[in-house]
Amino acid sequence: MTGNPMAQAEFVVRTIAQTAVANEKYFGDLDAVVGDGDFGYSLARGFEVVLADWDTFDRTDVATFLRKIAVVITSKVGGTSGPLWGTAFLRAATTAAASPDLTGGTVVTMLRAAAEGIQARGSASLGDKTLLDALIPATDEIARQLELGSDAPTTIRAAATVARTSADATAGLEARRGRASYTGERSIGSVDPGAVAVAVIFEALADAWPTAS
Amino acid sequence: MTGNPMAQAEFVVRTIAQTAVANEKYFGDLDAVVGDGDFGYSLARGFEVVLADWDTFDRTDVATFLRKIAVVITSKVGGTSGPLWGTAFLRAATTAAASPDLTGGTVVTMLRAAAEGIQARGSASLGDKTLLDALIPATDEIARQLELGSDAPTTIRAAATVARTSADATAGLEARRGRASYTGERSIGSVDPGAVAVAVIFEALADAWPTAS
Amino acid sequence: MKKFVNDPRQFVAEMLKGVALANPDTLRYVPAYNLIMRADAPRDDKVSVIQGSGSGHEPAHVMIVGKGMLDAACPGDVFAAPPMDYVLETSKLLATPKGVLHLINNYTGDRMAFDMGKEMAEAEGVRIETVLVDDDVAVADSTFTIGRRGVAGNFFVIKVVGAAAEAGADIDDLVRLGNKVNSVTRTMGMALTSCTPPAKGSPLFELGDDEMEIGVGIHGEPGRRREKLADANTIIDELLEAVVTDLPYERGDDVALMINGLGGTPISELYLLYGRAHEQLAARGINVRRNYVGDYCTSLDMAGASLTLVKLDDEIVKGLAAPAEIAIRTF
Amino acid sequence: MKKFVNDPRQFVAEMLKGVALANPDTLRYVPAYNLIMRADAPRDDKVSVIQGSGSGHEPAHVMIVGKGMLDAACPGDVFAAPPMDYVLETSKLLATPKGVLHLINNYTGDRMAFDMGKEMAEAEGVRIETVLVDDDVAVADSTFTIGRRGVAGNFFVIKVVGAAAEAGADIDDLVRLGNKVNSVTRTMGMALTSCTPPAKGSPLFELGDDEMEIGVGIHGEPGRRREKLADANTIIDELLEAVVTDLPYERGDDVALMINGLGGTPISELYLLYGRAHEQLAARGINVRRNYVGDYCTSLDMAGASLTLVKLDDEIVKGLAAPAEIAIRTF
Ligand SMILES: Nc1ncnc2c1ncn2[C@@H]1O[C@H](COP(=O)(O)OP(=O)(O)O)[C@@H](O)[C@H]1O
Ligand SMILES: Nc1ncnc2c1ncn2[C@@H]1O[C@H](COP(=O)(O)OP(=O)(O)O)[C@@H](O)[C@H]1O
Ligand SMILES: [Mg+2]
Ligand SMILES: [Mg+2]
Ligand SMILES: [Mg+2]
Ligand SMILES: [Mg+2]
Repeated sequence: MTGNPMAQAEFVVRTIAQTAVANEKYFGDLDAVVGDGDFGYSLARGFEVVLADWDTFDRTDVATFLRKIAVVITSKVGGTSGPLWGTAFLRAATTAAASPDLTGGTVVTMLRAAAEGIQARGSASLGDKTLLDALIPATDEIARQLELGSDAPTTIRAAATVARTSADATAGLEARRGRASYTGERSIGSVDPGAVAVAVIFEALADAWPTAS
Repeated sequence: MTGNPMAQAEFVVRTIAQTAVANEKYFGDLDAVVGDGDFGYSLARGFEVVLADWDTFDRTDVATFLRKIAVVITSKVGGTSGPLWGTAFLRAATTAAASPDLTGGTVVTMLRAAAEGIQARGSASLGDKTLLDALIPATDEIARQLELGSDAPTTIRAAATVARTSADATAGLEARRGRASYTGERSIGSVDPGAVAVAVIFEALADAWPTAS
Repeated sequence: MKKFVNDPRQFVAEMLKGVALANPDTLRYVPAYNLIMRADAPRDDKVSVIQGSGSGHEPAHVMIVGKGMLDAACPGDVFAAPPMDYVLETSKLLATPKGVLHLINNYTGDRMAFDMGKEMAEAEGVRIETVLVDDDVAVADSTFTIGRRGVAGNFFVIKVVGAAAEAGADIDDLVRLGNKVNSVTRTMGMALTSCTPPAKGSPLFELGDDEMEIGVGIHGEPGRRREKLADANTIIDELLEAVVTDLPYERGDDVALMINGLGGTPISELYLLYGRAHEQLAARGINVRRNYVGDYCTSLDMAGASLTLVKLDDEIVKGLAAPAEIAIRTF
Repeated sequence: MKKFVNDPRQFVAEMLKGVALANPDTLRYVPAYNLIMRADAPRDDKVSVIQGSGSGHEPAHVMIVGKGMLDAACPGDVFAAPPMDYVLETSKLLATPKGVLHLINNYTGDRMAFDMGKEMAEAEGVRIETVLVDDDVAVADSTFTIGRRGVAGNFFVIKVVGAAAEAGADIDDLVRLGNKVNSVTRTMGMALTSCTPPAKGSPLFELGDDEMEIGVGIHGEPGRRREKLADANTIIDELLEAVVTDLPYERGDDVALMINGLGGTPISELYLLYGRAHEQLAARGINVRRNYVGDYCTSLDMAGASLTLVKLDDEIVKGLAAPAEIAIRTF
């Protein structure tokens, strides 16, 4: 998985989309515990459109491609996830526009931009029991692996491991954002669906990386 | 149980009332199978009033007493059972007015009058899967025992046995009257609650007879 | 039992108290006879229209008492016809020089209570006429039974008769009108779940997760047959076929279409059913001119629905379109 | 799953189609945006009032579009806020010289969709103002969360704002009025059962036969706490205490009282609850001047209820009493 930035972007987006569709029920069941159960459904319906319209997206450059994806997510995904995930893709696109080479460093900047977008849009912070609690630690781990000089497969696998550990750890948190926050202390004890989704996506990327590279 | 006709009438009515109240749930559950489940409730609410107002009924003679009971049943019991059981008591009262001595023969005539009243009021015939399918055979059995010269306990026990056998046999019939008839063939296989109630009442009378006599 | 209930024996009385408290200016409540009546009834210049039946079918009938609808309703306990003296006392209280009209759903218990109540009220000088409602096509009109049941279609009889009574029609004309509406009204219902009478505390019948009952009435009695649970379109098509072919309703007919909820079905699902029914009628060339979607005649908390068609003519449309004011309302 | 449903993904679309077919003269349906709007909107002489929110709360909000109420509703899928472009397109379609008012229940998803949609519609020249509804006292108004939820009380905001909009009020006045109604409106809900989203096919949570959830919202999310099932009076007293003491409502206050069903509760039980609530308020010296009993804002097929109080003044009463015509109706 080197060289062509567009191929890389396509691989990542396609993997995210396929993972979202494949895990509709799993993500939905997680959201049913203290939320309203629609997370898997919302995500799957949106990424289904991404897959269906796959060939139609403008591939002038990575930034344009990601912006098109962002538009689909924002306009086709309802609930809280539409605006959040749409914003994440949009911010990543903006970063990619500035550094079209898509180096490891660019990827980290894109992920940080995505997380900041989510933070701003949802007024959530680390520890509020949201997808940020998997996304931010995983991004930090990618940055750390790059500093260590690890190769791509090692880096993404390490990020997946951290994402999973962090997602599991959300079970200990009390939800402060989203539907789950209304249940107060009762949200403690179950994992955050958004954080788990981030972990599952990183794992899928790590699993698929060798064959794709 | 000889001599005083009023004591006899009181004993029978009180036993019927107590049996109806004690079997509310049982009769209701039977009515739930292919009916609407209210038979036990309706009967219990009415006979509860009979027991509560027990001392207030005019006891000038048996006919008057039974007529008062009939009024309570007719005005306090809803559903199909109110008019049917009320009519039965009223017709029995009318017979008692003509023969105030309450011999065995009078009792048979009263029961036949009651059954005819129910038949007329509900346009039901023997075999339509109603309480008549226990009441009429039991009455016939009383008449037969009187011809044989049996004493009261033997007679009532024999009537109870026939009532029970007849009630059980209603399971083989298709309902042609009442709520159960709407289910058509599906009513076959379960007993008629009204017929079972008649059997349970005769059994209670047979059980209580020696102590009361 | 997942219900809002205190002492089950007080269920009906407490519900009626709520209805009365919510409508202090327009309704009068007589607890002794479970009687809800218009505060302005009886009126010398109109026939009083009354309905009995058991409770558990709300809003029928206590919540559809009001201007242009019923003058009174005197329900029995849950699923039990009112005792005869409720009918008698209600008839006497509502007596007017123009008479009292009994609208009766065709059930043994209701008919007996109203027959006896009528006889006794007439003996006291009240003029009474009767209209029987028997719109349920699930019950084959066999000579062996008492005949078809009265179910959700009674709304249309009440509405048209109520409007005419409000306009001062004579009792004979109301009888003619009621019989006419009933004669062009057909209903078929089905259940996804059973229902739980408060006094029983458990469901009247058990239905598997993948089963449904076709042809249920409104008393929790099982239907004509149990089938494998089907999707909404299949269900509505089956109800429609049974209803349309019964009268029959034919190409070119104008109809009123009611999708009635049985008490536990949300209105979202009823509108989904409505959409399908409307389209399927259109495909048969039958024109839906008026529609009714909601809970009109329920079976406690049963999840399920019934479909009713009324063949329209000018006289019936006039009655349906006339203004009316009842206890249940949105605003 | 005991529901009337075909393909669960088409549940909302098929329901909306039913609503549209049932109201051909008064409503317009735009499938691309789940949009139900008044056929006569937008009108130059009035502000357009629109609501979003997820589906599953019917009749809120698609079935309360009409004269004197909403001009449009563009729901998302079941329990999911509408995607941003529904809000954008609806705002553009409903744009009038007097502006567009967004009424938003206070949830993260709804607020984000409406924020983004507003920004983009404003960029295209549409004037938009916003009123947030957050009447649910079950959620402690903590600075750690987004704050209280908007639940059944939104009906009153819509009714009063809708009446004023119909009468030609300016958008600033509508914002003032909406905020005022919201500020005197409080709701508390509870559930006897969970609810089943069509796409999930099973209940959102499990509740034991002898359990209930106190303080539920309208999305099947669990409540604040689980308690042993109690009788109706105990339940209503608990809801009432939470609501009354929150504003607080005080001796001598005139109020509107709503007993709202959550979708699976029959109206008989709602009136039973109403009776108790009315009496208990009277005992506190609080006067129920207007009442509302029925399904106003549901959680699919959930058995349960919420209690809402609105403190009345002349301006609010005027809005509540004004005529309105919506998709759901009895006649
Ligand atoms: N305010 C927020 N900021 C960031 N993430 C959030 C916020 N609210 C919810 N989330 C994330 O979204 C997930 C739920 O998404 P979804 O089910 O679509 O939302 P909804 O609560 O509207 O049903 C949660 O698991 C959490 O990770
Ligand atoms: N038409 C009838 N004639 C005689 N008995 C009847 C008739 N209909 C019903 N019954 C009897 O009444 C019983 C049911 O009574 P009940 O539950 O009070 O009636 P409902 O059908 O009105 O709920 C039946 O079991 C049957 O024995
Ligand atoms: Mg969710
Ligand atoms: Mg019965
Ligand atoms: Mg009955
Ligand atoms: Mg949601």
